[in-house]
Amino acid sequence: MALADVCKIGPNFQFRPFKNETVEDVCEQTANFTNGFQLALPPFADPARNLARFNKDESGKPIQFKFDHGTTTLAFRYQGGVLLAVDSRATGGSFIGSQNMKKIIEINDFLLGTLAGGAADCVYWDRVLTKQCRMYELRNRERISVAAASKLLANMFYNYKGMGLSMGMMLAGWDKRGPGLYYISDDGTRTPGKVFSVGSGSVYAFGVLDSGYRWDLTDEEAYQLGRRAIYHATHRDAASGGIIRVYQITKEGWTHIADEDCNDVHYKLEEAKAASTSS
Amino acid sequence: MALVLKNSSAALNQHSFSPYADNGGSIVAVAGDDYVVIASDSRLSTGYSIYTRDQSKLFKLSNDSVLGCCGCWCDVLSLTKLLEARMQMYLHEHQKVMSTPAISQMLSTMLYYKRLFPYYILNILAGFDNDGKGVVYSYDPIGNLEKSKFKAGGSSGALLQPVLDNQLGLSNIKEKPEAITLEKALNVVKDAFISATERDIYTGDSIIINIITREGIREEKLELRKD
Amino acid sequence: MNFYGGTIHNGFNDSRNSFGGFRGVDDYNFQPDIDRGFITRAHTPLTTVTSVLALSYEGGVVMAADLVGSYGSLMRFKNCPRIMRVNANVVIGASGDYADFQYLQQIIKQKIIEEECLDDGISIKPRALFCWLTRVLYQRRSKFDPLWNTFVIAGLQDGQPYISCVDKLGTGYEDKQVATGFGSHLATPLFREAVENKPLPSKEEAIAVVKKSLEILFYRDARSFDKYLLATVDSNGAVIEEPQLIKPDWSLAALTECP
Amino acid sequence: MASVMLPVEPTPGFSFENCRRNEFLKAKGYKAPVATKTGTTIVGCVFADGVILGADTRATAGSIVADKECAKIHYMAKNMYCCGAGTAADTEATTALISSQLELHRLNTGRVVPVVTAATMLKQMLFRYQGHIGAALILGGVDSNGSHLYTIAPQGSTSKNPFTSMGSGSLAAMSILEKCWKPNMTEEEAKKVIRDAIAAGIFNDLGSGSNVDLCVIRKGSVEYVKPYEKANVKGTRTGNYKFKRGTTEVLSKKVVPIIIEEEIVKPISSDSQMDTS
Amino acid sequence: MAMMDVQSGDSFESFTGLDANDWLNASVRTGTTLMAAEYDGGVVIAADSRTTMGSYVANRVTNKLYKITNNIYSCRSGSAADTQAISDIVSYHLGFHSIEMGEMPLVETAANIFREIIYNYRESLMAGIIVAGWDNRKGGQVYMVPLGGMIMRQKVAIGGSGSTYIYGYIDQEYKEGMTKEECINFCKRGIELAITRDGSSGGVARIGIINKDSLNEKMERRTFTGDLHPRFYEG
Amino acid sequence: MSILSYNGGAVVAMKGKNCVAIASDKKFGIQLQLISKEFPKIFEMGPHLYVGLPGLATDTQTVHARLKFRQNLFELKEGTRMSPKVFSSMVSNMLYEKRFGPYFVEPIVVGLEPDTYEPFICNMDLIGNVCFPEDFVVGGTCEDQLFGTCETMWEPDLSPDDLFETISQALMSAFNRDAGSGWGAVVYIIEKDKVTTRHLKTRMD
Repeated sequence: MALADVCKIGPNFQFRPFKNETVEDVCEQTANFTNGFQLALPPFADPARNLARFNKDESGKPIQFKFDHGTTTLAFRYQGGVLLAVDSRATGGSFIGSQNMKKIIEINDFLLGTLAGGAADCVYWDRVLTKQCRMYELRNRERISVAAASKLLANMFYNYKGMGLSMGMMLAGWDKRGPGLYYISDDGTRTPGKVFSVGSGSVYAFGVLDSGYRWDLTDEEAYQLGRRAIYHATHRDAASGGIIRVYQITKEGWTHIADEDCNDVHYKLEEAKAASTSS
Repeated sequence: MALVLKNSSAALNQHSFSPYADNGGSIVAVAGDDYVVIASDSRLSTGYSIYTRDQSKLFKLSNDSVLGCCGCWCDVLSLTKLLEARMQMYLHEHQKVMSTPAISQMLSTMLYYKRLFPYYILNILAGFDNDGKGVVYSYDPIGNLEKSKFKAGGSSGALLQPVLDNQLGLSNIKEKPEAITLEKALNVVKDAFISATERDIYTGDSIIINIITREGIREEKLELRKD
Repeated sequence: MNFYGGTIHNGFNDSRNSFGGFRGVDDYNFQPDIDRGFITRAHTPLTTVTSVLALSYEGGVVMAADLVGSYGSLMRFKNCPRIMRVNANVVIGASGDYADFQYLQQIIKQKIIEEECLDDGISIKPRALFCWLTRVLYQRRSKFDPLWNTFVIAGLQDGQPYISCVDKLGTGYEDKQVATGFGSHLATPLFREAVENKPLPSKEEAIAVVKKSLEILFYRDARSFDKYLLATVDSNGAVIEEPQLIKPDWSLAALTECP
Repeated sequence: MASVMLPVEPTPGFSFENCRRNEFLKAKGYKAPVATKTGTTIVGCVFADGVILGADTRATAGSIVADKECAKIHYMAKNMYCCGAGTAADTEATTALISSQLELHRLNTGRVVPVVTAATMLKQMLFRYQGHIGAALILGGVDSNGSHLYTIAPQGSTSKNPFTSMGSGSLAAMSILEKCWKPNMTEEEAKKVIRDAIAAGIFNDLGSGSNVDLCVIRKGSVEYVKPYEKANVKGTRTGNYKFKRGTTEVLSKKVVPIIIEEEIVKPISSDSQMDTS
Repeated sequence: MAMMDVQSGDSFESFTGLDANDWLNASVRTGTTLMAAEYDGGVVIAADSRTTMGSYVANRVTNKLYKITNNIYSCRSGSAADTQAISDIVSYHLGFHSIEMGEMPLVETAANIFREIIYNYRESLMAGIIVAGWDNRKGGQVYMVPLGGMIMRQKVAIGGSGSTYIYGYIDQEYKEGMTKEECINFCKRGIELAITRDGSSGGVARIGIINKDSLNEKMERRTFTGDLHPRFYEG
Repeated sequence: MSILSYNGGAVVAMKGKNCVAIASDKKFGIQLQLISKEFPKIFEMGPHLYVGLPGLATDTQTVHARLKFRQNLFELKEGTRMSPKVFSSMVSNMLYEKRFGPYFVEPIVVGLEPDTYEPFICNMDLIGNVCFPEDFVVGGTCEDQLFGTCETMWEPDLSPDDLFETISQALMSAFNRDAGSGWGAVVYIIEKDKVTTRHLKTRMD
């Protein structure tokens, strides 16, 4: 008779007093797999401010969280639908982490989101939104409206307001009411509008957009306008660059119009400029 | 007497707790059509001291997926254990080993879960995509994932990445890009590490290279400077 | 930047009184103390112990640590043993806060008792203990309530010498030698010289290196002491010897007589 | 007053004219860049016939190696040298300044300058700047009173020891010195001890690296060996990184010829040259 | 013992790179136990030999008995740089002074110069000094000049971080009119007791005896090395 | 943000066989905003002597002017051209004068020594600590990236044309990963009998 029997240690005896290796525990540490809204709460208040206090480790080495940031995005409604154009640079500090980032997220065939600000923040919540939209479709047998989708997103952001999340997103789509375009930001703001540009390069993009925008733009004019606005932003703004991606939404859903390296655009324009001055 | 009092209060004040540590290290991964190479250095350090010269930062997740992690080593240990557990659960639920793209998305979600008290880690995942081609996924600390053909990160990420861009991505070179051969990939990875070791004090000792092909994972090791 | 409030706001009491069971991950009842706008849960170590040294030799490992418990610069307790025999294959040594070490010692003892109760002939191996410790310390770190220790685990893993180290964040690594605290600066060079790029030293050689390192630490670490414990783990089992004294050499003093 | 019409020649000594502007920039939240530090292991020890100094050769800026081959053993006078750790420019400037004063002192007094004089000059200068000049020094030399080795901390305190180490690798080096140093060693023994101590710093301290430099100062002679040992060499690259000509796209190219009208080479015998080392 | 980082106020250094382990940035300090006591015929001065940077022992065989003149010595605690600089200045002054006066300086004079410097620069200097010596006017004398710049003549003075542990000892054991050997033993034991309790004091006990013989020859010194220290209760 | 990266810019110099090369980008920006694409950071100080001054733009210009002033005084007094070595110690001394209130530039001096035409390169930190390496020196916002590329691409005894390719590729690859520099590049190859200046076609984003 083993000592265990004497001590009445049954088969269900939890030998390890720590549950971290158990399934429950693993699930708990990945709770957002089951409930996407739930993030781990930090053991301190006000993470936005307090996380910045851990700027050094014990040996004095700097601890710098370099989250990927995306920058210039724009979208506008016009007679042909919605046009979206973005650059593709992600910067972590001044280091260019990527020149090939996807800043337009395809939520479903009729909804697109753009991301500016913290890349992970935008992508994650867009993913949660995708799930929500699909659920809505399944429940209601119809596509969610842009207004409703953007409201869902704004609600999620509002929940984590002030926690340090950084997002400046546009949600564009086509629903029963026609083309829809909303701007949603991390403080829970949600605004419908015609012309938006978000990110550090937006000031330059707005310059081009405002001078060239009309409701009755043709598709080609709209494409050229979006492309040119992003190009000027990439040129003047150090945090923007890479590839100019343009999408369009019509009542048939979204189409990906073009990906073009902004560098090629630059030298083509230079050539054109040179040609026009010499002639 | 006054001196003593002044000192003893200072003694109590000198310890401040930081939940993070930067334990250094660098990762490089290169993907080709039928292979992926992922390499890490083997130095684990804190401040100016070396903890150990022989700590691989590569974690074999399945027969065709290898994860490279560096940064705050306690976070690395935790995250990889959690990842392995989650993969185990997937295996039992689906009777199927997770594919690299599936792992890549799961990892992103896991990293984002800790958005408000993040892991201080750089992750690079190497494996094969759904078409059977080599692929590299890289992450920022909160799970922004990017798919690419080559990527460097860690303490000497800034030193390594432009070399890869130039040699493998042919940036600024007017040549037509050709498929990267395994030999070329290995050479560039090794040489980039040799160069980074010259200049980054947190990278060194040796490189551990995992070469993933359809046949399995082969490991190579190359000694680096020890200073 | 301080984010602790000295000895008053240190969250000391609640964590120390719950000896009954380890407060697992599910215990999220934590109420942050707000002090100057920030939490003050992470306490500061009070009575501290200094370096632990561990070195592999052919067929086993040796571990040593001195016996003083310092309170600031006061050498307050001169008999603080901090090498613990876990079983015939494992010893564990600690540097850092002595109270935290004693707390963890209780838990490990409990584990040993449970193991003995099972009586299935299986005893915990050093690597398993190491993994477990990384989890425990990481959880405490993640709750901002660290055990202010660095632990060294030494023993035989499947007959081979094994040494590993876990710090208060849960950072863990294995190596052929480990020295914590000041030892990481002063003893590591000698240890690396003894084990790097060559076969493991003999038991006598290894003990000699450890003793020399203890002597150097006694000279150069203001928190060290000349009385120490030495433990070995090899085929003879885990043995912690009686306290020994360092024999220092002060002949240098005569060479620096006049300024 | 300086003006365009009457520019003022720079006055010697430190200038503080940028301080206000820099404080303003700092207040605006911009971080100042990192000055090159020699993380450094420097050591020195006395042996039977003199003093040996040793140093590694790595200089760092943050976590980047700024210089792999820097010289940390500085010339002070013919009979003494000085190792420096800390802010690289400070050790360089401090030793150069005191070195020139020692030379003047030698010319004034007409005899070999005692090592203690140099130590006093250094400590007084460093004390005057209250630690703001980040130079930690080991001064070694031989004079009529024998061999001397001084450790000088950035705040200006000195101590005289038979062996000593400084810098971020000082603990690693000290463990070797404590283990191996003996009184009245021969030169070869002492070189080995210093070499081992520096190597311990190079391999165990990330702030120190590359090679071992040694300087042996005996009565009447000095041997400065740089490098004494190449402890670390760069690995050999396996690939070829030469680019085909024409790889880089050029927008414009301009060639300015330099016409050398006349080239006169006048040989000068080496011993008549001024010693500027 | 933790050191105040003198550089921390510096606008440039404070944002350059790593501030790694405390011993890298700590200033050199003599943690120290110091003693000086009068006996009939002179004074005995005593000190440990440990110099610390943070908790690293930068020098384990320091000589803390610093000569000012042949007959006057200072025992220093606080910042090594500050106390060395002050001692050098006092030594320099007294050199001139004795040439002007044509006789050996008085201990009291030396102590008062110390006091003046420490008082005038009390905001910027970290120095506590015991001045001890022998002169033919007042014989053996001990002056305490602690942080802040006051002065007090005492029969027996102790200073430094280790001194807290031996106040009881000196209160109990000091007796006026001890013989030289009694006084040496008294001081030696005091240092040893402090060394066993204070982490910032350690190494050997260095003792100096100043009396009328010191005027002409070197001060008599004795060093009691650590291995000869008795072991007290350890628990 | 560091003061050095406020305006952006990068300079690199390399030794070749009987020649030296120095190259820089052409950006002048204010934080993220591009102001000019034609901002010189490399200045000719003599037929065989060039100095690169990456850092805070105002200091680039001030230091250049002051160096020119001191150099002119020297050349008037001494009646001889300044050699690169002498010039670099002058720069170093000038920077160290401002030890406690430094200029935010990290100068790079390149040239050929008079008479021997030996290649000379050196760089300094902002308070004038000089290094004289055998291979290359870098400075500016993408210092890390440049270290990586130069360590990999540089090799000894490159001819002027090969050196041009190597330094150009090293510089462009580096600043393509740095948001703080770029927007054109200029490369000077200095040989005994000529100086070749080339402007490169680079990414403009």
